[in-house]
Amino acid sequence: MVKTNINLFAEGEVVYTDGGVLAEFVWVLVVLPFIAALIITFAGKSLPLKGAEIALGTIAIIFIYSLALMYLHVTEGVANEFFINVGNIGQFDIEFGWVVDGLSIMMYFVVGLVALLVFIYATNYMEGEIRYTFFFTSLTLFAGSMLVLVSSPTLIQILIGWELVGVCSYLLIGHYWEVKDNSSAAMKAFITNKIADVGLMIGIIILALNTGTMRISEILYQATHDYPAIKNVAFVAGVLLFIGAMGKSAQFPLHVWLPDAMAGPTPVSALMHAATMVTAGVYLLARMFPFYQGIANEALDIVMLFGVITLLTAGLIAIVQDDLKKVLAYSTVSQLGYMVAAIGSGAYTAALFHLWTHAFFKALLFLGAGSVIHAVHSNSMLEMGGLRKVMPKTFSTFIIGTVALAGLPPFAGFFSKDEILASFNHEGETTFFFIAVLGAFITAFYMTRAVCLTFLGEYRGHGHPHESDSMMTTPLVVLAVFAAASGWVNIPGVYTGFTKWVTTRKNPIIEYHPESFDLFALGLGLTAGLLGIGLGYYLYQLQGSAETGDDKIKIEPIWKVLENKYYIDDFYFKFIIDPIKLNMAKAVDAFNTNVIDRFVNGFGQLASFMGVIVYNNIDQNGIDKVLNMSSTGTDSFGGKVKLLQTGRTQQYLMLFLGGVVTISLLILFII
Amino acid sequence: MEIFEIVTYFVLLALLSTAIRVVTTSNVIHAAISLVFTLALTAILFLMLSTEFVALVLVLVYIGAVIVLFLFGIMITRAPLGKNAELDNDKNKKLGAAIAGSIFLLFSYILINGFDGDVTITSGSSTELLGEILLSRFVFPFELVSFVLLAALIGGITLARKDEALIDEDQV
Amino acid sequence: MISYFQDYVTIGAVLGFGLFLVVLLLGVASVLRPNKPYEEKLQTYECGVDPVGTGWSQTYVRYYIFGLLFVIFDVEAVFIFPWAINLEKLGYFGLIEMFVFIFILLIGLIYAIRKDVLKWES
Amino acid sequence: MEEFFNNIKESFKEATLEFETINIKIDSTEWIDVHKKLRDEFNLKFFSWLSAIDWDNEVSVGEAPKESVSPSFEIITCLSDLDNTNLVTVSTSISKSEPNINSLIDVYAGANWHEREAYEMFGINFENHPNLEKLYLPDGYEGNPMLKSFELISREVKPWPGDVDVEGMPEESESDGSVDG
Amino acid sequence: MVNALDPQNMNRFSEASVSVEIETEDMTLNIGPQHPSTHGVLRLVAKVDGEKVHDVKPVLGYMHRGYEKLAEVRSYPQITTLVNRIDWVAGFSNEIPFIAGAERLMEIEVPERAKHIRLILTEMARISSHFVFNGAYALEVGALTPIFYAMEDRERVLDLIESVTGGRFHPNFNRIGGVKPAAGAGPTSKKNIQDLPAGFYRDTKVAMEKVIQAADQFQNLIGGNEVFKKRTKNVGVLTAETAEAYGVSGPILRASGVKSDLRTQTDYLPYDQFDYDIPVGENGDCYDRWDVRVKEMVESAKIVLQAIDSMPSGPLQAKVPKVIKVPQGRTYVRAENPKGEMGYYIVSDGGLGPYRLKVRTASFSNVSILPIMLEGALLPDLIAIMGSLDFVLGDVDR
Amino acid sequence: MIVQPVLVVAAALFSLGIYGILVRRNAVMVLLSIELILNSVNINFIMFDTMLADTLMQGQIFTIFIITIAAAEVGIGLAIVLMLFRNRQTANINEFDLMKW
Amino acid sequence: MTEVLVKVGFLAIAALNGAIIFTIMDVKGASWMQRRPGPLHVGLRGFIFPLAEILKFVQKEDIIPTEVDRPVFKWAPAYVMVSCVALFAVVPMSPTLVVADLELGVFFALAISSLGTIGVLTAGWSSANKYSLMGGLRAAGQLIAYELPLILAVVGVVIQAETMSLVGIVEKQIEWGVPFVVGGQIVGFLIFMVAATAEMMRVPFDMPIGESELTMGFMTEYSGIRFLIFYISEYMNMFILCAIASTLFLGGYHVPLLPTEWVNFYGPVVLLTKTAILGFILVAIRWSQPRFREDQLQNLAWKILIPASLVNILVTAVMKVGF
Repeated sequence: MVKTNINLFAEGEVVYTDGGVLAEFVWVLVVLPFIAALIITFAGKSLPLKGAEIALGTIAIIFIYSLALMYLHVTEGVANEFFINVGNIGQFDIEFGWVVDGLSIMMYFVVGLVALLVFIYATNYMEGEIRYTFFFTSLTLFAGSMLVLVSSPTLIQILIGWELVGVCSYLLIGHYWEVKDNSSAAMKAFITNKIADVGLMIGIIILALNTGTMRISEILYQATHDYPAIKNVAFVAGVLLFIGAMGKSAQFPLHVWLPDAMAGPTPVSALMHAATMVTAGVYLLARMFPFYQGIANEALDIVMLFGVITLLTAGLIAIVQDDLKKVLAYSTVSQLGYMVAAIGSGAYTAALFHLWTHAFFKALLFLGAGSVIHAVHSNSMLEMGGLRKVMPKTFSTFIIGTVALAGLPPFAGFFSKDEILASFNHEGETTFFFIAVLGAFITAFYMTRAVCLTFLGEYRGHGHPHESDSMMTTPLVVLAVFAAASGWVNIPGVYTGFTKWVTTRKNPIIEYHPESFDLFALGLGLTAGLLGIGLGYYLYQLQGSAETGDDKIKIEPIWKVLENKYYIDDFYFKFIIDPIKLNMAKAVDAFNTNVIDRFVNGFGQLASFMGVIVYNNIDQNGIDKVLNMSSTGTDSFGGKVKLLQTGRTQQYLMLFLGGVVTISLLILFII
Repeated sequence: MEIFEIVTYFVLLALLSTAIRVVTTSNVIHAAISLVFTLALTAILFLMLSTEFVALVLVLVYIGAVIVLFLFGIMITRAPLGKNAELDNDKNKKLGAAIAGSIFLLFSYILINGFDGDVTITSGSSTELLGEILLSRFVFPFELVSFVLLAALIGGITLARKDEALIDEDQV
Repeated sequence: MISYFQDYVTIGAVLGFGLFLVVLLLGVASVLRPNKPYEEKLQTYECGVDPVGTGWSQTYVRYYIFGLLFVIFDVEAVFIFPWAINLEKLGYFGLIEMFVFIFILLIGLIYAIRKDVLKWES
Repeated sequence: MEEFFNNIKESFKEATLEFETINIKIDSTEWIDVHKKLRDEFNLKFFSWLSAIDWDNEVSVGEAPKESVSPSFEIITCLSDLDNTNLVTVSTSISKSEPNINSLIDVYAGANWHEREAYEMFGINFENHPNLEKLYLPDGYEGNPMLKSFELISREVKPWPGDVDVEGMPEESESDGSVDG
Repeated sequence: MVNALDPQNMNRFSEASVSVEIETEDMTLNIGPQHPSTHGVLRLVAKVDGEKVHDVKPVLGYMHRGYEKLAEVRSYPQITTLVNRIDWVAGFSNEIPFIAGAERLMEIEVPERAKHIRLILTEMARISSHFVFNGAYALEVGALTPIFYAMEDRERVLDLIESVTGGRFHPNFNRIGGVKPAAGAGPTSKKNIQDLPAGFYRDTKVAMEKVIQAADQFQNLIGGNEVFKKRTKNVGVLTAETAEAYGVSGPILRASGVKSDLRTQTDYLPYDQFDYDIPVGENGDCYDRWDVRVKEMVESAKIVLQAIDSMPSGPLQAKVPKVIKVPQGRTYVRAENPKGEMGYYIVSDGGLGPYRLKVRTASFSNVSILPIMLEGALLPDLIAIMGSLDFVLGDVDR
Repeated sequence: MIVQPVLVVAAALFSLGIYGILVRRNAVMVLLSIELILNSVNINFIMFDTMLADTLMQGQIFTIFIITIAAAEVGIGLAIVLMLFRNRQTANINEFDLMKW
Repeated sequence: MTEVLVKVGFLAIAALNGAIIFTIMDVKGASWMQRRPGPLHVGLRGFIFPLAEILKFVQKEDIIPTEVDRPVFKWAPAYVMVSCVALFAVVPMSPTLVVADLELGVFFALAISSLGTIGVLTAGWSSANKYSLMGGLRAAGQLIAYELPLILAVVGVVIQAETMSLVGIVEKQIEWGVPFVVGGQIVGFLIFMVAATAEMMRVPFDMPIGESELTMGFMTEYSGIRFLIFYISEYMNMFILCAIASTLFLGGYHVPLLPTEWVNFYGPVVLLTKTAILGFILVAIRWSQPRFREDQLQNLAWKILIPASLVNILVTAVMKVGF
């Protein structure tokens, strides 16, 4: 192995190697799941476990491989990348490849471990479900897609992985597509992500065009060495990439899809919508961190702003949710807000550290919730309660997850959240710091609420809940261990190995927040957590909510806003979807009535008719009219509008083509 | 090459008239058969432009296979025999014609202004060379094509298969 | 005229001859044959019963799947021919390419067989 | 055969053995039960046929019965046994005014067409028959041809010649009516 | 949000799957009355989905000739001429049970020689019927040649029948009490009755050897053909239970594995004097039905050969009254005809004709299983199954 | 000399295809119109290939690929139409308003 | 131009004679195998039989039922026939006696032969008759199912000959000294012949016509001259496919040991002899076999022939590259 030395800002000299043969074969990790998915598709149903064994075996291999990589990385430090040229578009080389460094190894490990546990869990959880084999195909496919994403050394591969992950998410959210809600949730997730992806795509194109390369390492090199071409577009590209990240990582206001995505089976929620997929945005930001830090600093402020908004708003909504999985979903959104805000504040390690711990305890919470749901056949906390006695294992692991999330020492969340708070404090973002503390309080509060309503008090549901069997509880226990202990890898002053891991990469992190215990932040965070737990316990256990399942305190107007999720969905419908539909329809109808019909009536003959369109265009008469119509919106043509709201493909196509033709004519003959 | 041009114009005219028939006839089967002629004339045009192999591929795949698929589709969807008065969306006719017409004018304008040249054909283009290029320079798309075809096959089968079978099998 | 055009003009003439043959036969027949239509004679044959039912043109979806398979493999054949005449030149590389290509499409066929779409019995 | 007849005799007192055929006369109410019993207990699994006789004194076709009979439909089924030569006919009488009887389809699926035939030929109504429709006769055909009261048109128009010839010389038949073999 | 694990929701899924099912309007296809393979004017109204048959409704009556009604106005000798038109492929066989019934009621003992002649001719009729079946069935599964061979071989048998009875299809040869003198036997007088034509024994022997050869040929060329096996094996399987419940008889029943043959079970003709096998099938599929018939031809030929060797001498006719009047009474006589059990239920009131004559024909019951056997079959199988039932429309409609 | 007429005819084929797509009510007919469009593209490719005497034969190779993709497209497209037909008993695309939000 | 006309004239004779010879062969074969007296003895020992047949059909009334889609119904036979005739153009009788020696000869033949499907399908559809429709669909399903093995079986030959020109293929066989059927394409030849039999819709693959089921399949409503056109096309198709098979697999116009310089003289004779032998085998099969069932036919194509032909291609290719 070849050893290289680099200078790090904080740690002095870091030694890393090229990883040797182990790194060379990382592509196996990426390719294996796809082959496995293919095998499951074709041969799955005839196998004794209906294809689950292949999925499990694949993931186990991935996990073991990532474990080996992790060991290598901890002992030696690895940073290397590999490229395969598959073709070119113009001057761009289309390259695929894999990157082996601290960041990606950390992600391999998280994906491998959580996926393995979730797969084990799912073999039991999904037993007897509809499309069991298909489920494992998609899940395996997802693992592969996620690995494509995190292993990508080029932007184009990131984009491909990004889309693949989105598709798998769509498949899995809509797993029970027979119920329309589920399929529309899948659709919603897909479309929301697509909107964000446009940002990502444009960002990638801008970066690629200005740097002349698709390789991330080269772009980062250019960014850190003040290449003028990239400097000009840094802010725009940074924001656009962040928009992409906002979609996947469910940042306000594009977070709306994640809670609905809970329509998928619980293992899916645990794996994708808590632990891995949603962190793709954070991963992207982290991967591009030198770029942000070096030349797109302004963009980081925006990142931080959205992160903080997300962490607060999502946390508030979580308080009023009755659906256990939705509480966890909003909690996830909120925690993602923490990570994004941390990145925004320049705390590269802190963000990734939170990603690392969060993956374990949130997966744990989701799997615990799944175990509960499996037992009571309902998602609603109103139909739970008193499960402590019947499901002791689930309860105890859930409690560990809860305190880890609430940030009590010595559990994982304590260390990671504290580091984020500390970095806010360090950066001098006082307002955001206090909001984050408030967020910690809210987090502790709603998690206590959830625990009280679910496990304490009396059972309010129907049927007879029972403890899940060992196939489901074993992953819970393993995850509980990680939820408790995964924070110990980065205790400032004691052992900061994690920092070293994630900063070991080809493009060094020039500057990052150094770890040290910020006693002020630590105290405030801990207090907020304890307060939240206390208040929650008081309100829900001592006041007896846990018995009835009601919220005893309700500040009506606020509750209403929260329950309606700040009316964001309604806003989208009212101000974006409907207007486009209505006004476009009106505009085109007006165009039809006023322009086309008139011409037809006036001239009839096609040739002369076309001539007049051109003439009128030049005259600007028709165009003026159209513009007027579309801007005035509501007027006397309303009666005919219905005709255009048919949902018919042809009419949409007609609108599209009409637009294309108009624009082309405009460009050709007028401009 | 006087005769060559005359024949070309003749073919183009025939091509156009059959294509018009494809989109205007009110008999579904007639439209499909008109498309056969459109494609056959296109193949003749390709032959005249010396691209022998492509012309034959057009005949083999399009006329020999795709049209058959179309005919199956038409028969399965129970298109009525004879004229079908309800084949067109009369509401869309004017606007459609307008849009199509403007696209035509637009394209013609661009094409006539943008391209001019002459062709001199000395021999048919070599299929051997075509194969060599296809399997060396375009090997990646070539392999991708197999995936596209596989996807189309599986997709088509999944869609066209009776749904009850799908559900029975998957409720493991 | 170059030999390329010569060949195809000849084939065009052959096609013309085929058409001529048809027209000739039709023409000869139209002179010789009787023509005495009446309603019953012009009825569609259905074993001596009046044709029944409106949904007469109903068809097995299975045929569509055969058509689909055919289209896919027809396209495959299109790619195989240029390969086949260049095999010597392309060597093992071409061989492996085509192996992969055929293998992938065989997966499709196996899929079809495994999904029982080629099976007729219920 | 004898043994079998004795067995039958135990269950059906009125059974008679004639020309190697066991005849059982039963009441129309026990029609189904008897057949079930014959099928299950006496192993008569082979359903040969079902038909009816129109007993009528005043007839328009054929000859009137020599001895007067009570007008009724007699319904006969013929059952047999595949392994040996046991042959059983079961008959019952139903009134001509209300020709109703239960269908045998549940016992012998093969009764279906035979019952349809009897229905169209005699107008006997088989209750619980799934599709009691005409079997032979064209749509719109009225009447039940096998009733004695149904006129055989050709017979009316043109009497069968042989009939008359034979009737003309009844005496000869006794004295010199045989042919040497 | 909907929880998919909720049992109620699972119900919703299953409902959803029900609603996805397609309600295709089946195509109604008329097979017959004028169709190449319905053996006359049977009409099947088939509901088909593409090639698959969902439901079949046989429509009868295109050949209904009202024999039962006619029989009520005919005298017994007249009915004999009537009934041999029922199954015209084996005309001779139709007369036997009727004559036997009348004789039984009149208590006439038929001379042995007459019985033997009847037996020989019945078996010849069986052979000729099976020849027709063989050729036609091969035609139905698409082999065009065998029918020519079958017809050629049948011709020999028909010639023999003709030489004895004077008729090829409708012999009208039986008389109550015996048979009439042979047609081709030359001048007859009261003293010298030539009952069989000259050379009959020799010709018959030759013909029967040919029949055995032909059957062997069929076994090899048709039965051994892989395509034929593919078309007929495991196609149209009929279980013995269904067959019995529907009154299916004859070779079809035997092909289903039931060893039931009225020739051994009843004594309408002296079959007990001869040595022969009863071929039985195993699976009850089309191949077995074909196979049983081919083997039967050989057995029939063997019976004929034995009957010729053991032909008793004696009169052809028992003494019967000149005017035949059947005493009051009723009887049912059944016989093993080529198509299956044929029987006549004669109800006599002592008159010149029967008061009621019920004609039980084999094909009627045999055809009645068609709807069951054809459900879910493919269209080509429909033809193969229908052909394997070997019915004649005269026999179905009467 | 023949370059421009061929290109114009290709453009005409393209717009006829567009017209068909917009106007036809039967889904199969819409697919037929799409074939016209693809065909017009093929004509353009071949025309340019011949005109430029491309040594790499890219026009021809692209045409072959287009034909391939068109075959796949028709397969899937018709399968969708069949599925819709099975569920709605019609191939009239006016009946299909699933895109309605 | 003269050359073109001469060639077409030559082809006209060859095509019509081929069809007539095969008709005679089929009918005489039938009567011989079925011991039918008619075409064996009547009228110049049965040789003017096809003429009588044609005269009969020409005189028959051409009934076009009212329900049919008239233009489609009327022209469907023409479609089938033209696609058959066009095939004749590429078969070489000798290196010079060939109407058009295309570089893509085999490919052209395969492309053109796939056209007949549409004629058959439209004939079945436009008849407005259920039997016709089912026959048409069966025919189309069968033609497309067996088109593939036909095409794929040829690939083996193309691999060995390294050319698609039919003359080139024959020359290669002359160069090798043995026809391809001996030189490694025996599997390909068998697949080709089976597929070709199915393409001709002859027994045991004649379910599209299957007169015991579908009365006359897609031709049910056709009578008189239009029926005759289908009928002639069938024999033309039989002739041409046998000729192509002889060319591809059996060494075409040449037999080993004969001097190649005289090939223009004996070439046509040799080719016709080979074609006739193949044709006779088809006739023998036709009159001695029952027909398959539709599903068995499709299974044979998809599950046996197509995989087998793909394997054949790969094996041939490996042999070619490896040795």
